[in-house]
Amino acid sequence: MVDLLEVSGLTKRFGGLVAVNNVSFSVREKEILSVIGPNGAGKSTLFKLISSFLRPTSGEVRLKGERISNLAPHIAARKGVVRTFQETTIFKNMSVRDNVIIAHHLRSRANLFGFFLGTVAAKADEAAFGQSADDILALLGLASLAGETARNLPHGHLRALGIAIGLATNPSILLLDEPFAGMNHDETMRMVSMVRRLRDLGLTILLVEHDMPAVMKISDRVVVLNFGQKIAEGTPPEIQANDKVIDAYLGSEDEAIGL
Amino acid sequence: MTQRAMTLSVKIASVAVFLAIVFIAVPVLIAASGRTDLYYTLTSVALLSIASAGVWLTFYIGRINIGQGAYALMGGYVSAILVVNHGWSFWPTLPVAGLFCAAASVLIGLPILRLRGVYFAMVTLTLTEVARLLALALPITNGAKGMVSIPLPGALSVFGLTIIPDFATLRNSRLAFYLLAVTLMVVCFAVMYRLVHSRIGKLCQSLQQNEELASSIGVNIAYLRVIAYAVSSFFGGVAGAIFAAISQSIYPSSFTVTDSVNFMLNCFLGGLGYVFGPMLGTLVLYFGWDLLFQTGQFQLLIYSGLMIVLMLVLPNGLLSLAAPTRKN
Amino acid sequence: MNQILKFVDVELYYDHVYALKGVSLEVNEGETVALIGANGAGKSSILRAITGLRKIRSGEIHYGGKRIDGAAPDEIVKMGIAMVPEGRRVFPYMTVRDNLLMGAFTRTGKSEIAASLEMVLGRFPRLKERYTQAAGTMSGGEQQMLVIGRALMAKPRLLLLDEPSLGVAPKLVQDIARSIVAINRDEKVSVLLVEQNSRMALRISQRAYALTTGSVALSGNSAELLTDDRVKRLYLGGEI
Amino acid sequence: MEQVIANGFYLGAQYALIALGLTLIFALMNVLNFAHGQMYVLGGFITYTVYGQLGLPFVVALLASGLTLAIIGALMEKFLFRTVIRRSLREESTMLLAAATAFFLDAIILLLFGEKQRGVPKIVKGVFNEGGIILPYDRLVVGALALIFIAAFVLYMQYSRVGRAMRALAQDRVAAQLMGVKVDRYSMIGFAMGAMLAGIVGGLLVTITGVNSGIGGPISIKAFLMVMIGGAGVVGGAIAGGFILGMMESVGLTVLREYGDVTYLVIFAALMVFLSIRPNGLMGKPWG
Amino acid sequence: QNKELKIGFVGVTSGPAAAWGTSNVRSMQTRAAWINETGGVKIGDATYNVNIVTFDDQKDPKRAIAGMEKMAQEGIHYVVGPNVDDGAAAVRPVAEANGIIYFPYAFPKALYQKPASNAVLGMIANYQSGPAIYKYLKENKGVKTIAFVAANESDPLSQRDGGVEAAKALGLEVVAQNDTYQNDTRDFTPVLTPIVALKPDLLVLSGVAPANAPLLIRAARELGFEGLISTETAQDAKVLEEGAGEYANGFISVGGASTPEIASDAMKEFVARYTKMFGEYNDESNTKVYALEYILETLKANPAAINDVAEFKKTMDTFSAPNPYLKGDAKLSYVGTTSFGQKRQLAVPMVVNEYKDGAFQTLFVGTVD
Ligand SMILES: Nc1ncnc2c1ncn2[C@@H]1O[C@H](COP(=O)(O)OP(=O)(O)OP(=O)(O)O)[C@@H](O)[C@H]1O
Ligand SMILES: Nc1ncnc2c1ncn2[C@@H]1O[C@H](COP(=O)(O)OP(=O)(O)OP(=O)(O)O)[C@@H](O)[C@H]1O
Ligand SMILES: CC(C)C[C@H](N)C(=O)O
Ligand SMILES: [Mg+2]
Ligand SMILES: [Mg+2]
Repeated sequence: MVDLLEVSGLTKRFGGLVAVNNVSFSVREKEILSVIGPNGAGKSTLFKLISSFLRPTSGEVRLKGERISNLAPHIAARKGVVRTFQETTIFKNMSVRDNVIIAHHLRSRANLFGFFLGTVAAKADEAAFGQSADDILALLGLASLAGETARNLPHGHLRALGIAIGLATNPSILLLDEPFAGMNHDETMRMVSMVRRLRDLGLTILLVEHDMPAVMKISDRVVVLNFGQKIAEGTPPEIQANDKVIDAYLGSEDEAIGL
Repeated sequence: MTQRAMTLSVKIASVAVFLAIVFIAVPVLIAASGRTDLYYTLTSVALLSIASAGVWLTFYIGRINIGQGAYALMGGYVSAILVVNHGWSFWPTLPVAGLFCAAASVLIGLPILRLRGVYFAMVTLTLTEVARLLALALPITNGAKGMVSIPLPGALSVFGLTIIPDFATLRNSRLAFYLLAVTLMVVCFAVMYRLVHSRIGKLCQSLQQNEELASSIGVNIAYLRVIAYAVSSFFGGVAGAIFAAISQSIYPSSFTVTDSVNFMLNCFLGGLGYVFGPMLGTLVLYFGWDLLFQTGQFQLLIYSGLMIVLMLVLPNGLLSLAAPTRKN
Repeated sequence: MNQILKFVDVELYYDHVYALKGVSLEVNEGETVALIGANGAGKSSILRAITGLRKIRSGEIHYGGKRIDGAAPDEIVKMGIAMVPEGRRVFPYMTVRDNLLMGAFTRTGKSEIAASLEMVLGRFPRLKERYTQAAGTMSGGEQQMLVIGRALMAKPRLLLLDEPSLGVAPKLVQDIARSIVAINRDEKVSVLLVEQNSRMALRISQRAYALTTGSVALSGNSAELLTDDRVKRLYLGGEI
Repeated sequence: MEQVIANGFYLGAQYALIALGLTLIFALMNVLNFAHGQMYVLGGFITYTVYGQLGLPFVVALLASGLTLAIIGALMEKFLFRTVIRRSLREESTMLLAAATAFFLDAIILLLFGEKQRGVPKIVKGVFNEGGIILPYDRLVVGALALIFIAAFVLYMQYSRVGRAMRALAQDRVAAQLMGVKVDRYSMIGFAMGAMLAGIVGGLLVTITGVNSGIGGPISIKAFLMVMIGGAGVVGGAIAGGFILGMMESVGLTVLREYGDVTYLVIFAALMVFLSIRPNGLMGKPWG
Repeated sequence: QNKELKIGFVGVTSGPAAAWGTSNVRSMQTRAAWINETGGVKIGDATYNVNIVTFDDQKDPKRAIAGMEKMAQEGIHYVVGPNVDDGAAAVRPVAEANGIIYFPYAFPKALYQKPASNAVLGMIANYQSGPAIYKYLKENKGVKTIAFVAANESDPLSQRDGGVEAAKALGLEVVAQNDTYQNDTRDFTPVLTPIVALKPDLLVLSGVAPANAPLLIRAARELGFEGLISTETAQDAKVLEEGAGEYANGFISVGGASTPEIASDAMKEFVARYTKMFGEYNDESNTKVYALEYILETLKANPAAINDVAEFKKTMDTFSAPNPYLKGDAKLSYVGTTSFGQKRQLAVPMVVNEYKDGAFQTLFVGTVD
């Protein structure tokens, strides 16, 4: 397997706070890699650095050997690195379907002027995106909600829509920030198999999640952050047995409360 | 399919009716009633609605623009300076004024379009004032004394064929200005309509609703913002240039903060959700003031009172009456 | 046992779409009741209906024997119902202290409020450490503790919790779950808990309702539901 | 130079007080109150009438200004802004309402009080003149009063129950509602307080700068500037913005006079550059 | 039954400059009501009641054009206003195309010089009164140094430039000429601090709005300024009294008619009627009583002009009538030859006033040609 994404010595400071501290790891092609850690450990910040939403204080990110830190977010997206947001982030006043259609932007062959004039290419784009959007919505079980205004969705479906938007950009690596938050077990498991299917289709996936059963089930490897630093890296069983991780993050099992 | 064909034919019919009204019915009615003063009022409405359309476009990308007066002023000066100091014919100065404003707006927009909400609103408000102060201070604008006695637009001919006659020789230059203004208005709103109903419109909406997400799906938000702003300023510049030609003069105070605010209000009144909102808004606000002129000292009271009532009844703009939108 | 909360045939609409359709349920005094169900089933809508954030279209909501549907949110808070909303919603630019004091907004009596403050800080020592920090700068887990503490400051008889484990690290989820148990036990507060983490919810509650698309599909004793096949399949998952 | 600093400081105190009410209303309702200046003018005219015309004590006049405006503010919130906010799709729509209200107040003020500039007898006579600083006593008094009002307001917002509720309301309406805050009532109180501040500062300043029916609009715009410099919706920002603008004017007018009449051009341009660099003002929150 | 004679007004009666247009409108309305009450005005064979048609242009040149169009539509040929430079310039095409003579209260020479021909300056321009005032002060009060301050707007800045030129021509030393203020300024101390430090003999408030004048005076005096203060436009005594109190004593400005030394009985009655009608007199109207009087008197002199401004223009060159507002045998006539090369100005007496304890006193009366 090849390393698709390489994070080396990545550090981000906010004033006095070091949110991400000298973190290095790499992601292989067609891998599902989870990043876990306590609240405030720097996971989302790490994602923002990788997707160029933030500029690192030091260190860098490489995609297939090419440096992609310090770019504008839309350029990173163009290169195939796309993130979903931890906060439910959608285009509130558009329909669910329009949300997904617009997210096909990167795939369009016509340019702005072409859109304006309504050229053949633009019309073809239009038709293709509509089709693809319907497919994606069906895949994520949102098809019945296609016409609903996005702001009215309940929490769980918002998360799914966020993923649909990410998918529509046709990324080579998708960064999912807490995609299962607010989903019940059944839904989580459906999403898990969906994400796996995406991986099988050739997508590489980076995941931040607090839902441990899901993480352990889905991940090829896990990276653990604490106070901005990487404290462990390994396969799910290795992580589950790691004392440092249990201490900082997982906690020991407590039957009384079902955890 | 038949449904679609139906709405299409309805659309074509309403466009035809609209064109017939502005190009035929209005002049005929004015001639019949002898109300020639209405020409100027309607010309103003047309021009101000072009400038307001620009403001509307910036609303469409999620920016409250109270700086359109600056570009109208700039456009007016560019045209006036070219005509008076450089002997240009008026016609080429029209696009040049628009382009000049668009170019200027790119330079100004790059830094300030990063601002949002009220901050952007305030910076553009300041911009209007900066434009006025610059017009007072720069030598090329003739400062406080303004530029007066600007000649009327001359003839425009292409390949020896006179398309537009010399305005100075016309018996009714009001009609000529009216036709010029409404023609430009029609073009401007056609462009707007097309913009909004193409994918660009959706992209603009995506900016309005969530810039971060837009950039995460690969939209070059900075570029799109600047483009929209440039188009907006182009409209402002063109409107300003024609006003300079009509009044044959331009002063630093020809377009002020009040105008910028009015452009914005026109958009609100018509409805931010409708392409033709600014046109209707301008008509009502500008024409309304004129219509109330008989009420003398109570003019402002009645005018503002009506505005408040309109707002209470139709908070989403006049057009929400015809095309209601759902609010959850 | 005394019913503290009772829903009779409640219907709730957003525009023309129903979110709740003939929901009936009850919470007894001193009980912890869990509400589980898929996304969009209407769990949050139930809580919104109780607090008066959304008006119901038909049916009745009784609290302590009184009908409360139609009352304004502030009146309902005064009656002793406190809610921890979905997505935390701390007052981000206010200190931890001011956030907590806001929780006691409807109460009078300086010394009683001070006593509640002591109680909350005792229960969540982390909040004491962060006493003067702006709430918005705290970590997600800390914020979750803060909003629970804030709700307790109202000295409620009924506490509504909407997905308190959302986005919280496992270890903290445990802390929070233990706190809920302790609050229910020590402060004699009845709890209505909405949770996606059904296993946890069923463990710490006495009874539970499972919702599907706006109506109650299953209800009963939590311990029994934990072993119910349908529940296992839908909400707990067989293997991990 | 001492004189310049003293001028700037006095001006700043007065500006800060003007900006406070505006920022309060903005924070609570997300309404950019275009009518703020008109409220200020109305306050000025009430003090003019009560103190200047009827000859009642200045304090009474000031109270009357504050009270009347508080009532007007409350009514405006209840009957105008509340309805529009509730019914409109985009919250910016209130800008049109605010502007219409501004015109309406302008019209009423013009009809009631006429077109002339008005002034009242000085509240204190004499001029302080020492150490290179010249400051009329009435300015000292007004400046001090402004500082007192600012401090009182800040303390009230920070430590009182009502103040806390209003801050909560500004940060999260729904959460505030869940705390038992009557959002409608507190919005009304907040709006009334913002209007009252405008009325009080109008009454205060009429003793020094007089008042006329036309200055409402310009005052609003100036207040917007201060609020933006400091950061919208933040009390500290309004105060900082007021003092900064006051100082910039005072220093600029002295330092830049050699370069011709460019002071305000420079001030405005500097503002634009500043905001481009700090998109949320000095201490503002994103989005305002 | 009397016929109706409509006379127009297009100017500013709301907003920050409301006082300018309001003093115009009210003086016209007062006079019209007076005429109508006493049987109307006889022009040629017909007797007319005067009807004043007003349009508030909100100080916006674009609206001013609309106003002028309205006047044309109403068949009006004589319009008073606009009040500011840009508006006066903007309405010119409409006025000329529709045969309207208008009487701006704005000073740009281009409005009154050929080829322009339909504008008649309604008052004394600053470039006419300024030199006279400076000369008087130089000779009588020993003024040697002079400082200017103006609002950052077209009208005041133009007036300042004119003033500076005039002062230099008189050999005065101009010590400050670049100081400007935003028109929304409420506290002038910062503006005046550097100027007062220069200790000029005379401080000129160029084109100052009546609302700002007392504030400027007060700030200057409180900063310890001891020289003279003057302006070239009309002011209101009450406003000065309320805003600056005794600080305003000695302030020099330009009036037109009502100072006790020169006012005729007719002027006194005018003031009384104005006060009765509107509650309070505005001294700015002293310069503004004339426009309507001129229009009516000229029409009387040549009734053919009632619908034909060419006739009006012809009459202007030779027109002369008694000035009812001044004691003695002052005349109404058209002047402006020196300034504009044609008679496009009302011969309003140039009354230079000095404010003293709540009223104006005449310093000297000059004329313009
Ligand atoms: N823009 C910012 N300015 C200042 N501090 C920040 C900023 N963004 C994040 N932080 C801080 O950096 C730290 C890491 O935050 P981050 O959002 O990456 O945590 P996380 O691991 O995603 O936590 P969670 O699981 O709760 O989402 C936190 O302490 C946070 O407060
Ligand atoms: N503001 C709204 N406008 C329109 N429909 C809404 C609104 N809020 C919720 N709904 C709809 O009501 C239904 C119930 O929503 P609710 O938020 O109660 O679900 P939930 O059970 O809490 O889901 P989740 O677990 O995802 O939070 C959903 O179908 C949702 O689409
Ligand atoms: C020239 C001006 C300052 C006079 C002013 N426009 C007026 O109407 O009084
Ligand atoms: Mg995170
Ligand atoms: Mg929910």
